Amino acid sequence: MSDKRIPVSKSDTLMNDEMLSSLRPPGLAWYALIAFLGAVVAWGLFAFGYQITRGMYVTGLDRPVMWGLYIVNFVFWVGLSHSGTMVSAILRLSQANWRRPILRAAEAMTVFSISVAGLFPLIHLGRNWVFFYLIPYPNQRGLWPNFRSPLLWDAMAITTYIIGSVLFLYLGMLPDLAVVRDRSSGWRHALFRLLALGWRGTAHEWTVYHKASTLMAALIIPVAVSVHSIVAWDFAVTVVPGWHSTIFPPYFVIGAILSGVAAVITLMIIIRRAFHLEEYLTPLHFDNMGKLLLVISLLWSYAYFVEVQTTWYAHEPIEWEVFSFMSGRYTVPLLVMLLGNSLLPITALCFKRVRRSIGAMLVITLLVNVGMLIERFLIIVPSLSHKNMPFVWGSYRPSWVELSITAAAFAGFALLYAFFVKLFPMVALSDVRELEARSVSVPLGRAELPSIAGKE
Amino acid sequence: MEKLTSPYKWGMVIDLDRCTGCGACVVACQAENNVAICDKKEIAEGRNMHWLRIERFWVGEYPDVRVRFLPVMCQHCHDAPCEPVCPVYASYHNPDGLNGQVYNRCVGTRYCGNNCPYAVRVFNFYQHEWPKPLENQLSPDITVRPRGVMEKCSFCIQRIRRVKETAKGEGRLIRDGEVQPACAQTCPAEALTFGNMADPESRAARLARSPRGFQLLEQLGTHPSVIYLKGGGREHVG
Amino acid sequence: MKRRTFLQLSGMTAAGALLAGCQSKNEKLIPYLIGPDEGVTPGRATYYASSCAFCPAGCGILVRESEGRAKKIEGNPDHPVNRGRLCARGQAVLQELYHPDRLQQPLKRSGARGSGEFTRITWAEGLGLLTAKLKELQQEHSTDGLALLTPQLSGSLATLVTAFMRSFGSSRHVSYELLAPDWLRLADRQTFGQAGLPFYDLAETRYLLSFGADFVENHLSPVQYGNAFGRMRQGRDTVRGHFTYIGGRMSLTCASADRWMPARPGSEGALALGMARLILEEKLHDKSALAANGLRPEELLGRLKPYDLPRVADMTGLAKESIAEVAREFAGTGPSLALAGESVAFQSNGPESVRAIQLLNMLAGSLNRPGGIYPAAAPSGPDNSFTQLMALIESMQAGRIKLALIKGDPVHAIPPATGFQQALDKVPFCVSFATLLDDSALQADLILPDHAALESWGDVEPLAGSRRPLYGLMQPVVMPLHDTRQFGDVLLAAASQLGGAPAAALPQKSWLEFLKGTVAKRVSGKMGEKFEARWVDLLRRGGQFESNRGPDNVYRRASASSLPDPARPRFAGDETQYPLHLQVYPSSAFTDGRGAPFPWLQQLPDPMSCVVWDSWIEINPVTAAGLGISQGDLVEVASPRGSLRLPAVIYPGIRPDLVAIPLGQGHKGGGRYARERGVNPLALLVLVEGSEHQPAWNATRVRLTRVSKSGELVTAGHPQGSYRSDLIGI
Amino acid sequence: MKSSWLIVGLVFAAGLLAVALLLLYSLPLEISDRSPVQPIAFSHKVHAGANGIPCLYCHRYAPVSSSAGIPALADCRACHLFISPDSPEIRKLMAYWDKRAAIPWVRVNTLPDHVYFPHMMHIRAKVDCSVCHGAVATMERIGRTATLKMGWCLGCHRRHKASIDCWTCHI
Amino acid sequence: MEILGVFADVESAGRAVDGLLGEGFTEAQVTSLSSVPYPDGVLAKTGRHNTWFHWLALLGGIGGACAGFLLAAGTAWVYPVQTGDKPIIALYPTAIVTYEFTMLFAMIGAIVGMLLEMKLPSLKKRLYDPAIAEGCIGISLSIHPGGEAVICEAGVRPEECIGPVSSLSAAEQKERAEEVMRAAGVLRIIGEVQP
Repeated sequence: MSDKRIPVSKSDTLMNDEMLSSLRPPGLAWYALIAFLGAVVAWGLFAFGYQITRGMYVTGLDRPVMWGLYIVNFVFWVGLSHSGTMVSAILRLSQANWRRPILRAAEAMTVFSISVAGLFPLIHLGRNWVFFYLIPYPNQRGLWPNFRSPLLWDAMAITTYIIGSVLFLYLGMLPDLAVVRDRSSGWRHALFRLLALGWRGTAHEWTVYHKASTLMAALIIPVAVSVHSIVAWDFAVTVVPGWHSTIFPPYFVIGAILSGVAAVITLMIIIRRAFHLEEYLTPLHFDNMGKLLLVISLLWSYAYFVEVQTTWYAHEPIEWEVFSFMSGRYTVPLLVMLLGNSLLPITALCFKRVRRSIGAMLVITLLVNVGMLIERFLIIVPSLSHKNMPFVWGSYRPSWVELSITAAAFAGFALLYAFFVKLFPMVALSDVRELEARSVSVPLGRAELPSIAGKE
Repeated sequence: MEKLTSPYKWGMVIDLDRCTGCGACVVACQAENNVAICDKKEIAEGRNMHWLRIERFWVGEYPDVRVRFLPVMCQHCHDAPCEPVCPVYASYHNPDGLNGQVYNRCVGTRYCGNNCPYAVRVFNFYQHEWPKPLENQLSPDITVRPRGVMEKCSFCIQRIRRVKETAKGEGRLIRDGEVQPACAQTCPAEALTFGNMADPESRAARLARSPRGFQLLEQLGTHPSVIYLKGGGREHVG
Repeated sequence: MKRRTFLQLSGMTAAGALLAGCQSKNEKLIPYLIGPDEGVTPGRATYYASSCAFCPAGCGILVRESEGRAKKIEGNPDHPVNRGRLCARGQAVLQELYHPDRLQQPLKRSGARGSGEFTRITWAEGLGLLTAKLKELQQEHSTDGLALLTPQLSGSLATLVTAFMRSFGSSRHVSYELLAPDWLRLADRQTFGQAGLPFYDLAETRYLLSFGADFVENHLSPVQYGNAFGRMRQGRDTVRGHFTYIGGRMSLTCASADRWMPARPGSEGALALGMARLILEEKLHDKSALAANGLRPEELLGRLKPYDLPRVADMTGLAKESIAEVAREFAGTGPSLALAGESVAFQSNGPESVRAIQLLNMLAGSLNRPGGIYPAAAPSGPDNSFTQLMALIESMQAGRIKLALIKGDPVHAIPPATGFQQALDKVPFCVSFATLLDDSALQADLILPDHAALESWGDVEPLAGSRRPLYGLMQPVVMPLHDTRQFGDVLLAAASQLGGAPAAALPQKSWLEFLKGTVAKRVSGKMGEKFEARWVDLLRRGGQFESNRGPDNVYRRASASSLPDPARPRFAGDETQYPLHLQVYPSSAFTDGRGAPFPWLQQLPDPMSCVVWDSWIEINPVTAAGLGISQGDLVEVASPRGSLRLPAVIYPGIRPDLVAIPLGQGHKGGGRYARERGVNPLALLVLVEGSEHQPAWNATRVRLTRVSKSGELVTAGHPQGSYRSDLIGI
Repeated sequence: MKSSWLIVGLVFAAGLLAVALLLLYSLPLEISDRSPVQPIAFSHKVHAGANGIPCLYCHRYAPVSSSAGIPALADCRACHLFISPDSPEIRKLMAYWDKRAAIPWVRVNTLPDHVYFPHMMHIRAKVDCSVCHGAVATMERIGRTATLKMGWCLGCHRRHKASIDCWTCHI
Repeated sequence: MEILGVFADVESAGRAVDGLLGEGFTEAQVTSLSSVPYPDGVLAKTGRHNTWFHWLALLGGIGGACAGFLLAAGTAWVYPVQTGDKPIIALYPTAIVTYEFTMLFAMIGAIVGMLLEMKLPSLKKRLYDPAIAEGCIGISLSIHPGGEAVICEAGVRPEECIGPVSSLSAAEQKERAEEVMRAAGVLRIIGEVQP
């Protein structure tokens, strides 16, 4: 069903103007935002510097809780990075046309969140200054890293995913860059001319481009799945009670998609509001995304149920100890998590009115991500604090340094995004205009231009 | 590929029936291995650096109450969960069956610490210092670990190295009882016996065959080199 | 000695760089001025045999030394007392040597007493001051105004001190120690007519019955008995010795017992007699042994009439069946052994109870047999130094003491109930020979710092560690770090400066010379070439461990010995107002407090409570619940004498009517690691004198109140996890 | 766009990358002086070279200990009481002796932290001193010749079938 | 030589293409420039449905698999360090690393291949008009005067890639083409920039 509110009647120039509105010179609000985010990031950098000069004792970590908020952050941000792949690649392959206005936002989010995620293992290191021991390269020590370690798999997977998602983002942006090139002047023109690589939009280029996009989409989905599976293996391959679980990889992938999709919706709402893209991001999109979120939330609930249920039934003492400890000490977070990830989305998103209500979607999607952050915390911390040896059970409370760096991660992500928005086309305008062009059936002498928009 | 074999498989037998929980081994270990002195705050934060601890469990209620002591040091598992997870080979398996920790190499991911089910790995959260002239007590045979690295019991590798060097110089193998970690050496009740498990006639190997023997968290399949012998415990209540 | 020269000028950087740091600067390589002796190789450790003087057990030690610095203390495998083993405290003595707050030179008080304000002086000044004071006493013809307070001494130092005091003309040498086994000597004298100490053949016994004797942590010779305990349990192929512990608090020793009988405090003697009666009634006793000791069963049984099972059960609060069972097992499983310990002795009926326990050994025929009890070759000691102390305090109060020389830390270790601390204020001049600015040194007018143990010469006669006489030698393993002098040297220097009788009695130039003289006497040789070789040999081995003289001493009941009668114990404090008994027990790490300055011991979790760096009070969970106290709460303990605040430890192994506080903390001085840490429970104790004027330090009653949530208690073990051994299946 | 700029840019980028890789290769950096000035201009060339004194004559602990040892001041003095006692450098030596002060030699061959290097094991294995220390007999002032990097040590251990267990050197 | 006609909409551009083909130019000589993709054949027929760049992706994948395997297995084999009773060359870890490298190199291969096949980035200045970005359609015609060497795709006969008008001179061809474009309603025609 073609939605009538898609602006079929607009001229291409007008559409370009509207969709590239984010590239207009920034206002005071933008500068204020940048200043604020920059301050938060600077504070986080100070906190990190403090940690490097003082030592890891400035964190709340101890024995046995040797991983804390940094790894929670790592898993969370890797999870967010699944948004772009999910929205862009999967929906591209399944030819869901409503994806078009949001795919750029989602892809950019992938790149930035995986980059932020990639920083956390480094921040987390006890000796950050010898991080290069982790890189496989020929060196004068004659020793290579241990590829049997899941952390190396992580490093490989995240590198692959960062490169892959940057390529994917760039690939999707290539025709748009040409458009921006043609509309810009000065240093921007020089930059975009460089980035557009001389794209002209010949029929041949478009043909290859389409095939390449499809191929990349097909390639990046397994990478995305592997990335979060590997993150899950960091935990699942250990002998830590509560971690050593075969459900973890699919559970993590589902959780990642859940938080990713929710984050994309949140981002859609913000971008829609900030750049007045109401006509391009319509309630239809929210409706569709809402349905997707509903399905994933159901899947997540299923996975969570399976995990707890099997542990409860088997009742292996120490495993169950971890779960009872979790529900005892962390009752409130646990309930928030269940509400945010499962109960609220599943009940609310059944209703079309909720799905099409921007305000309700904002609340729900934010809660989903709060829930996902808590979920990661509840996976990592209770298990570690209640490990196999009861005599050395411990507890964990993040310190101000860890909280500052977490805040800086969010701010840094937002900062990158704010710059990206001002520099690059935020809406995939070729894709949107393609849909626009195709929604009109054009009788030509030699061929009939098919209206594929109607297929939706 | 070099051969990774050795005539030694070091192991320890801890007789819980002998262990009185006195703590001599804890101090011996601390003295031998330059283990940092941790103040009250540090221990309150859960950052005690002891490589060897004596766990004390209360069982039952007054008056039918009993105490169980369990000295826990690195179990030097043959299938050590800490080793493969280290991305930089800082934790590795020594040909003698020991679980090695290389401080230069350690970058401080603390993954090994998480994956050690025995929680015997300690992390240098602090840069520890010894107020002068207390630093004189530091043994030159073993390094002082900087902050940011993991450390743990090595079965007093420096002692093993010295004896190995001597034995090699004399062209023979290490004799049973020739090398002892500091904890086993000092244990008043002789609850700790260290030896070469590859030699079936060594004292440790003979003790390890005791029907009282068990391994800690055996179900995890880590195959520790430390064999515990069950304590008698109290049969009666009065 | 050439080695000493090398030690002085040592200091090559170690082979493996010690501390991590930036590699941008080239290190310095400092060579020796003079090469080391033959046999000493830089980079390789050297071992020196010596003796541990931390506690009177006198274990043999080997000190590992590298690059001229002592690195570690290990047990001397040749020493018969500890057989190469060493306790935590003995190893921590290393930290006395390198303690950052050690006294580095003589000090003279410049502020008020106890203010800790001192000025540095030279040894010449310090010694001058001391001899001036001594001379003053001589001129005033009040040489008895000199008091010397020391721990219980043995070997040459005891000889020297005695000679010094006698030649000076003072009789006031008091060597009081809270934990000294005076009570055991007394019991031995009363029962066997000889004031010695027993040697328990724990390793060979099959049934061990300990009445509050905590031989694993503190009783007599803990390393020796810890070792023997291990052999008793698993050292024999077919026999596993059984161990029953009697006492209101589950001590570390008790934790290893097979059976715990938490008898009411003060009722242990009655329990022993109850068992004795049952053994006699059931004719389970060793008839020949009884006869050899001149006892007739019928007569004995008659005298034990009052201790029938129901009454004993009532007195002790234990079940009749278990008392009977233990009595039968004890008598029926030979060889068996009954020990009496401090917690029993420190009751008002303590000496009687200890004798009652000795009676059990007699009944079971455990005297002078393997797995039983022998007289030990122990150094002689007072059997009631407490009365001497009280007499001294009285003199001090009366102002008769003009000069007090203090070795050890009596200000911390003597219960204030004796009035010692106030009495000390009345002494115009106090001299301390401390190594650290401890509580007593803070009160001193002059501090003449002693060497650390590892810098000292000396000899040690192990306390009750062997049946054969033996002694260990102490030798300095490093050059003195600071400008300190050994106590013996100071006394000798003072004697020579005084001239007259002291100088004549003590002509030796140095403490080493004096020591060699006494050792020479002991090896029945004279000083000379031949002795020098022998001396070096003794030093190399760490002492004289074999004796050609066999252990001929045996136990036989003295005919004059009366039967013990542990009457109902008396307690200080009204039962309604102070409902709980207080047991003050020596901490397994600090004993009476001398271990507190050493960070290794502070960091060592208490084996039973797992507390580190602090004091605590142990409360039964039921009692605690009744008072609304939970683990880590700050509680106030009030006795008729005073009150203290300290954190609570919920302790399942203690009688509900008993609370316990370890000794050792609560120092005002003692260096950075001990100062202002925890509390000294001695402040709570009321002076209750028991029979034979023995002090009953466990006879105080207290009351508990919860103060707040934050006791700042730090334990090494997780409070809940400590109850979950089920999770690891042990 | 001028292609010359592009080429310059590419070359610059390639250069930067090469420098970065080189830096990465040689990390961690070791920037101590390879041939520091010593407090006394002791010449190995004269002692070991011209006079042919064997290494172990002075560094006598090498066969028995982990550290080779440097001669005690008394040992230097013992010879130089008779041999050229008036040269300015020997005067310096004697001045140290008179002050009873140790000579603060500067370490040349430094190993990274946490590395245990037993000299005696290498002597026992008949490794020539010059393998690590270079041709000392030709050096007027001692300088470091080998990299003493782990890869270098490993190479030698591999060639000689010595242990490559990490704990051989890192304890 | 190339000329570019810029058209306001698809219809006029389509007419121009029809006209050009009618004039005797071949499909291969005509291509469309647009900022929005139109299905192949709507304007110009590329006649090339078979792209080859995905083979490069495959090649990259194979190369990546080798690199990954060598890195994971080779480095472990060169310096064997035993860890936790796991084999030196362990199956699953090697597989994971191999997989990641396969995917990475395949993705890079795909993008590089795509660019190569598109002949991008092009350093040559080519005919273009910024109005195309605003929705205009460019119709580009390459003019080959008779006798000029023309490189056709493999297996394609020269007649198929050069139309019959090639017998005319370049100027004449250009004139005819401009005529057709003007008839179709071209906005402007841009000739090749003369060097």
